[in-house]
Amino acid sequence: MINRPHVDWFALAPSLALLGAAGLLLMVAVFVPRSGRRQVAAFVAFAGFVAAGVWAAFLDDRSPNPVAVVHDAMLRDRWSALAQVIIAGCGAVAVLVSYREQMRDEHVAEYYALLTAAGAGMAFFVQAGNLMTLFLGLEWFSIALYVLTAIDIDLIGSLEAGLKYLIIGAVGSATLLFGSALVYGITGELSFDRIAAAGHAHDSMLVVGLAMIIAGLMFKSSAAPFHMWTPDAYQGAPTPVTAFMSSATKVAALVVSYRVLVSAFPHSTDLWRAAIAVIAIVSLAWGNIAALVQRNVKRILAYSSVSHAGFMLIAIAAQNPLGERALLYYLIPYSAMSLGAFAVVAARERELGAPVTLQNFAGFGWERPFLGVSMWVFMLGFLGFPLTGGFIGKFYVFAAAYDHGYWWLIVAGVIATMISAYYYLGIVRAMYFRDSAELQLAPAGGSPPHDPLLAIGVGIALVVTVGSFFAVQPLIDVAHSAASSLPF
Amino acid sequence: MANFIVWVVWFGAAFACLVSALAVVSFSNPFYSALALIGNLASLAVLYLLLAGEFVAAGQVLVYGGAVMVMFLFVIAYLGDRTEDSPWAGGPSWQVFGAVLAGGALLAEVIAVVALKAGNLLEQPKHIGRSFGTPASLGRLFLTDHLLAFEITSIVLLVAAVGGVVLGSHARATESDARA
Amino acid sequence: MNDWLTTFLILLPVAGALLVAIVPFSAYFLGSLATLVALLEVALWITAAGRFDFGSSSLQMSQHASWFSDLHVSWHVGMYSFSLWFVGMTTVAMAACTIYGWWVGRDRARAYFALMLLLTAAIVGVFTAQDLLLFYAFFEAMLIPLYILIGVWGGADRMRATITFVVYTVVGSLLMLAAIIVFGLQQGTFDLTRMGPSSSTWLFLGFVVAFAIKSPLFPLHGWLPVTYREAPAEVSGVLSGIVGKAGLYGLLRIAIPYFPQPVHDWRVVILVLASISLVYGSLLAFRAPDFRGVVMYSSLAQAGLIVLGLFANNSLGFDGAVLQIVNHGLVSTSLFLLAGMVERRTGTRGEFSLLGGMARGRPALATLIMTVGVISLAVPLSTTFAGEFLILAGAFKQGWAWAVVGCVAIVLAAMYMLRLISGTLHQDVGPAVSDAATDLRVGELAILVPLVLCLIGLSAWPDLISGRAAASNGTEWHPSARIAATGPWSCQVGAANCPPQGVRLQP
Amino acid sequence: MHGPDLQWYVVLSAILFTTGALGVMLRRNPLIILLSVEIMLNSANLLLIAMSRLHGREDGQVFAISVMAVAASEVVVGLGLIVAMGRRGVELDVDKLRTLRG
Amino acid sequence: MTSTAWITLLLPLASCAVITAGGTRLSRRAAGYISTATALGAAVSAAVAFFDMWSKSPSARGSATTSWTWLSAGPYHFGLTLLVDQLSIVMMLIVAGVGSLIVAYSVGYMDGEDEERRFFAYMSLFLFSMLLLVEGGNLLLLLAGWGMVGLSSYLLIGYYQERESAIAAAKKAFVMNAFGDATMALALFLLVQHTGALDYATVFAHSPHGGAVANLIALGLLGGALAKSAQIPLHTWLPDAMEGPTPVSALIHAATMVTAGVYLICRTHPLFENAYVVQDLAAGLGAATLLMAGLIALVQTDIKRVIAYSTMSQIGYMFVGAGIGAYPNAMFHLMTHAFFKALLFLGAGIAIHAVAGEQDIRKLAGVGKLMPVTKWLFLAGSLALVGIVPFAGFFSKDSIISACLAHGWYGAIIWVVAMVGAFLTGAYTFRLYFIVFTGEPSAFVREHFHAHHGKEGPVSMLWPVSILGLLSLIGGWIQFAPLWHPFSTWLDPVATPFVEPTNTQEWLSSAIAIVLGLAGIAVAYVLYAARTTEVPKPVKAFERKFYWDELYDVLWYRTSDLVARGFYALVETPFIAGSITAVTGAVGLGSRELSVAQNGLVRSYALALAGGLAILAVVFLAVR
Repeated sequence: MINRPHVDWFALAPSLALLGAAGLLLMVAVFVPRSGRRQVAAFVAFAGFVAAGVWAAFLDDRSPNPVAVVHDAMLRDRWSALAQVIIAGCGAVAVLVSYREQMRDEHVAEYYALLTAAGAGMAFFVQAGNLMTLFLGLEWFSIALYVLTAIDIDLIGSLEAGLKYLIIGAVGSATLLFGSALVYGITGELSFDRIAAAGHAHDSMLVVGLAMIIAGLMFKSSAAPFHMWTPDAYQGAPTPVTAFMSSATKVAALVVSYRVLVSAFPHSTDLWRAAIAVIAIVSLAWGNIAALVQRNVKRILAYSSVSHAGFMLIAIAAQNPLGERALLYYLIPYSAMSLGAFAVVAARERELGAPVTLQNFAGFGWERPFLGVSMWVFMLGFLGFPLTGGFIGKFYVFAAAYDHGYWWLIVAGVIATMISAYYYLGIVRAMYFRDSAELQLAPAGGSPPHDPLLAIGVGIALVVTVGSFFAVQPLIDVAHSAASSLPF
Repeated sequence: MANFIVWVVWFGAAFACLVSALAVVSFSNPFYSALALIGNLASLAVLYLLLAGEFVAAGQVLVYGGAVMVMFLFVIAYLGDRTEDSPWAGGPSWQVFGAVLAGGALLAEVIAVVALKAGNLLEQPKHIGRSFGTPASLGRLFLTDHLLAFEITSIVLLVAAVGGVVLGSHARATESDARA
Repeated sequence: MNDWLTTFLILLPVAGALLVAIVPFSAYFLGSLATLVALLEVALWITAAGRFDFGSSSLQMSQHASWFSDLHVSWHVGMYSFSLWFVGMTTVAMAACTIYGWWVGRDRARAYFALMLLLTAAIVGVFTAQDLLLFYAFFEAMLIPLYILIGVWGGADRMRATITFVVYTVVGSLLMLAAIIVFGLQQGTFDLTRMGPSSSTWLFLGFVVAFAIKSPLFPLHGWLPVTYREAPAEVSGVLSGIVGKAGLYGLLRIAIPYFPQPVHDWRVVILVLASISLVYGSLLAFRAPDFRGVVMYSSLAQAGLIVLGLFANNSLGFDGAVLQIVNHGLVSTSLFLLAGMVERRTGTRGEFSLLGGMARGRPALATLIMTVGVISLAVPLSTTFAGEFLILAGAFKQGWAWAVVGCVAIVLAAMYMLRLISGTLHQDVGPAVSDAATDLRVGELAILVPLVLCLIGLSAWPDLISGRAAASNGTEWHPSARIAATGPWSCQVGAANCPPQGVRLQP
Repeated sequence: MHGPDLQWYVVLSAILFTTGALGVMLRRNPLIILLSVEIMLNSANLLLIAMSRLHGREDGQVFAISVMAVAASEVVVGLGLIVAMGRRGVELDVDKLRTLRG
Repeated sequence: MTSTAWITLLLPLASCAVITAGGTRLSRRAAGYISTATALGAAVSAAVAFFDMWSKSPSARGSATTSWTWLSAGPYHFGLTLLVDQLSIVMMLIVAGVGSLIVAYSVGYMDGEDEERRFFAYMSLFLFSMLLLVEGGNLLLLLAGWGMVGLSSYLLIGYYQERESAIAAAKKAFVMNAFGDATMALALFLLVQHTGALDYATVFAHSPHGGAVANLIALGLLGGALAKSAQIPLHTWLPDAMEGPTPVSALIHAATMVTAGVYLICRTHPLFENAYVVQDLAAGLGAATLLMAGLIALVQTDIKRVIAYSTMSQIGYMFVGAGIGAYPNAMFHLMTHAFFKALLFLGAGIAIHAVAGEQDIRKLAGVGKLMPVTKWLFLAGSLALVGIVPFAGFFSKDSIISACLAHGWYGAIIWVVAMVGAFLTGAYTFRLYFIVFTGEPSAFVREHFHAHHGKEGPVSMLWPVSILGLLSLIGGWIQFAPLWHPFSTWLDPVATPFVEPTNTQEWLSSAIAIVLGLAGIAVAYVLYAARTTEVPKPVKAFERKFYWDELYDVLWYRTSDLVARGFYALVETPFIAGSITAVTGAVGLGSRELSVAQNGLVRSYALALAGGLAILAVVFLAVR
């Protein structure tokens, strides 16, 4: 006689909502005629993400103190709920951006299905409570992302990106798996809290496992030197997918990284803290310096996402209340800016029918004032300028680092920002300072019809980016309550 | 006596496992590599049996040795055998050196781990009951503690299936190739 | 406590910018709209000045609202008497420059005027922010419009100009950000009115470097030549006249009061650098081949002079510095506007080899260049003379050598400014000066004459500013008087470095 | 228990893992790279099962089973990509996939 | 009295403002008349103030009134103070009176210049500045006026702005005066530091007696005085200043501005008496200047430059007087000198004006035949300059010379020099007179001379000159030191002399001075009028003005130019501008390296992952 475990469906709701949307979309793929498929699919996906977001918000409201669900498989707490809200938001905007993407009609529904599935995977991933669910959730959205990256199959670049992402991703997850196995081996436990309870601090097997787990997670957060796949995948993937990857994946990966490290390896804090700090510096250096000579805008943004992983890892390395707040706060404007930037790139891409380079970005700011100004704001946000949340984010991150005494991390971050000014403002320069008249750009088949949905998506990103600068207090409060749900 | 047989079997399996693994990575023809991998999986299944994982061993043979590898062989056959000359060539000069170094380092680390652990934990495995590793007990786990894992595994498979469909579908007209 | 006036001073241009950005007007009407807003800003400042109580040394027209509480950051703006003068200078000069932009009819008017108004707001914010993080926000916000203004409406080599400008400024301001974070967390608040002094040399240097780049001070003026030459004339005017002053204001408001010990230790170094800037800038101005070259290097020299006054550490120096900041703000703006007008007339970039003899038949142009020129070389009785006199008298009390250097620089100033005047106006007519180069038109006079009248008025009564730079009621004063010497965040370094209210540090 | 101590299993799995990693790092044929990845995953499986034996707890085996499924799905996607490549006449050589770089 | 002082001060300023604002809406004549009228008004109100003061008792004559605080900082306050006392009233009268005459003269002289509005605006500005200088009630305002006169002098010297030489001369004058301003400013800083104020009363009361500080203060002030009054070593600008229109030379560079140095010393004599060394230095420099200028004047061929050098030498006399402490005598000579030197310049101006602006005396030779009135007036001026009884120079100059005898051995030396100077004065003055005004008109003159409506010049030019001629005849009679000295008595409360020559000394000096003067005249007659003996070849050093210009060229202009070029080549370009390129270049290099590492090979990416992992694990194992 098997006594079925009690399942807290409410805790599962966000993932389930997205999963349901995915299933519905598969139905759409089958039953809805091709003519209306695009609209219906997009709507369903959007609704799914919104529903997930709303559920997650409820979840955040209704789970003041963390509990484990279904034995120890997953956790219900505000930390994950907040991350789910952000992820759902990213997904929704990504849908808006995807709407006019030129992809094969026969697979548009599957595309959205995979998008929602990936979202569901991330929503589950951030709730993972033991190493098994961690690995499974990772694979869940990773596999979906592999396919999404390569979905524009006729683009050799897309295919190449997909394959590279897949191979390296598989290696990464194998590493994570092996590390989990080692940790399981020494502790005999799978769930985070009991791994922590089992002790074995600084046991050789444990630390090697920890190293492998860190490698796997840093791989997902695309932190140097585990980031090598990032530029290629971001550049090759369809731009809306890149937008989604760069924002949601980072949110999930970083949030989970911190949770795993804090809740499963509190005894080796000094070890992983130092490791994360070093990785942060490497990411800052590599991401920013490598971005300088890039010409392809998506690639530039990819490297910038590497460097921003570095910034958020500073917050993780600080590992203090301020750092947790910094991490969660930083993720909000960052994901907005990242989505928005890639959305603008997508718009330009569509009107040129060619990959966007600094060269053919020329004059965009004047031709499309709204998108231009938005891009300008996003770049300033990345750069950490006032009037954008990026500024407050960096401020909090540095504050956290100083609070822990990591002043050298502040120095590194400051220098990195100095370097980054060159290429972020370089994009603005490309958009405004040159005239498209200088270089004869023939928009492929004329300028495409204006894309209100994309504009709305960019607008949302803009509002979040700028709003998070002014409405710091509420966001910080939310982050504070979310952080307080972590074990200490 | 039983112990001796176990040793023999273990050595045989381990040896086969290593050899086949090396074969996989060193054969120049993917077809042979795939076959070698089947052997590798089989020998691993034997080791699983030694570790009292009957169900896993069975699954290994059926799912892996059966389904997955068949799929592999099918694809290889579909793509036609393209024997590649000099399988180790290519990449920058420091690639091989670095690869061997990194791999060696990883190996050395784990060995070191084991060596450091030698003598205490790994040598006293817990005593286990008869039902250990039987489908019944595993199934019970799957339906209780690891219910979610079970479900998610199926979801992952579903996602992969959708992906396969999407990727495997036919190409569009040539005008899209121009975008490549 | 809560007085909206300062906030209005900041928000009015922002609102104007948004309005300009959206209203569907023609370029011309957008210009007029921006002009209207700029003039309203001036009027608003005049009301503020009217309501200002120069008798009290406390913060006035201040408004305080928490921004985020866990780090004690807040929207806290207000004006001390010297801030009031800086804001006035800003509003007037920005109005002039905005109107000039309207007059020359900059293309892409919508963006141009919106950015000019935003710039106004940012600068006013810098001069009024009483929260360190807010100050930094405005300080950085200044860079955003400037970057676009230079890059879009600038000269041929504007790309290099923007890159150089941004690299320098960002380096400085980020060092300052690091310093601000550390300082604020040490103090437990970012509210300037509640912070106590610190003795950390590193923080001090972080601030000083940022401000020195902005001012600029030798040897951190590398961005100056290319930027000032490539930027549109009125933007160069804003840069050297107003934005540079933000750095000097920072020294006066932050670096000097909150770091008594480092200031004491580093005084000589900074005074030496200031003197070098003074002489170096004057000499380079003397050799500069073009109109703007002279003006920009002279502004380097002027920055050095003002820093001399600030670090003279006595009320002569402080009052003189405040006065001179305002003077040079107006002078430099006028000079760059004149440079723009000359360049526009002659189709040159102001090379003296192409100019000359413009005085004949252009009385208005000649009179204005002559007037502003002699005022800027601090001919006695001019307000600049008053400022330099106070500054150097203060520097003399600090040590006679500084004042001697200053006097040498005064002679050099005469040399380069006369060179500019005669190179433009006198001697035989330059090849680029044709009859098409007319005298100043009414619009241009309407822009310049008010500025010049301000200067002449100040010359008649410089005490208006120097006597009201701080309510010292006839005693020696020191910026550190604005530090709350009590409370949980009192001195980190023991009472030795805590200046009691209003008492100068050096005996 | 009978047979060798568990540490030998650990060593064996480590060797397998390294072998797989070397395969990924040294081979050019994507198919073989996929196979190498399989070896890596299987090495982890071996470790998991050995450890579950060590602790006398079966969740390691459960983990291993789900890993098999995951591996299978990765194979599916990977093969799908490779097939797509082959169908588009792209040579099966990851070293040739260098349009994205720099 | 304050109100009259204000009127005197502001009337010229008003005229300047009106003319500037009026611009072309104002007719040229109108500008001239406005300027003249305001100048006359200033003179009248000064006179009113004078008689007002006359009626008061000597003790109550001085009055300082502060209108508002001009500048203040912390505890320091510098008011906008007007000081009207016996000394400043004298200067006001001279400046406004002579000034109004010269402005009136220039209405005719500048007639036909196409920018005479500018000229008259500048003239009014100058009058304002000069009056501010003399009326300023504290040293700060004195310095202000000091600089303003420098400015207006710059503007007027460079009035012919197309002329390269004029602009150069103007710059030279301004920069050299800026030196003086700078040293004065330093002295003021010292005073501020040691007395905390700048108004005369406080400063005189509290400034230290003797010692380095006192000397430095006096030295700084002396520097200003030397620059403004063109005394060695800051004198080289004055001859070049003759590039300006002749009325300017008359007003600024003869009558008023250049004598400001003397006024300064007399005004601040307590400070100088605290530092007697510096005061003796002033006297010594004056003596040196009068000697050197006299020598140079002997060989100059430009009529205005000759007069300029004579101005230098006469101011040298005044410096001697002020330096040895005979302030009233110095002021007295300042006044008379204003009369006859203005007369000489204006006379020369008439001649120049009549002969197509020619200034070379060899070409002007014999013009006197054609313009008798000018000739007689010029003769009067020359006699006054040489100091022949009963002309003005006699009374003022000789009293200075005689005062030297009361100053010990140092005074004796100066006395000798002054006597030599007297001889030289006679020589060069009458060299000029004989060459230009006697003898047959040269060919050039016949060719270019044009009578103005049959007269030598317009009336508006002749009557001011005539008045000046009268003044230089009778202007000296108000004081003859041995017998009556109302002027000294008048000045006594504010500028008490501390040398009192005995009457015998007075008589003796006067006699010798006259004899030497006549001797000089005789020499000049022999050489240039009778032409009985050959003119000796002029000394090179005299012609090259003792190489002062070359010295300053090397010392200041070339040096600063060289240093500036050096900065450009060695600092600005390589380091300041180069640093940024260097840094960006380095970072760019690293960037390219990294993009090489990102080589697009899956295997390398995997290697990076494995490598990073390996390192991480090794470190963990090591440090765990």
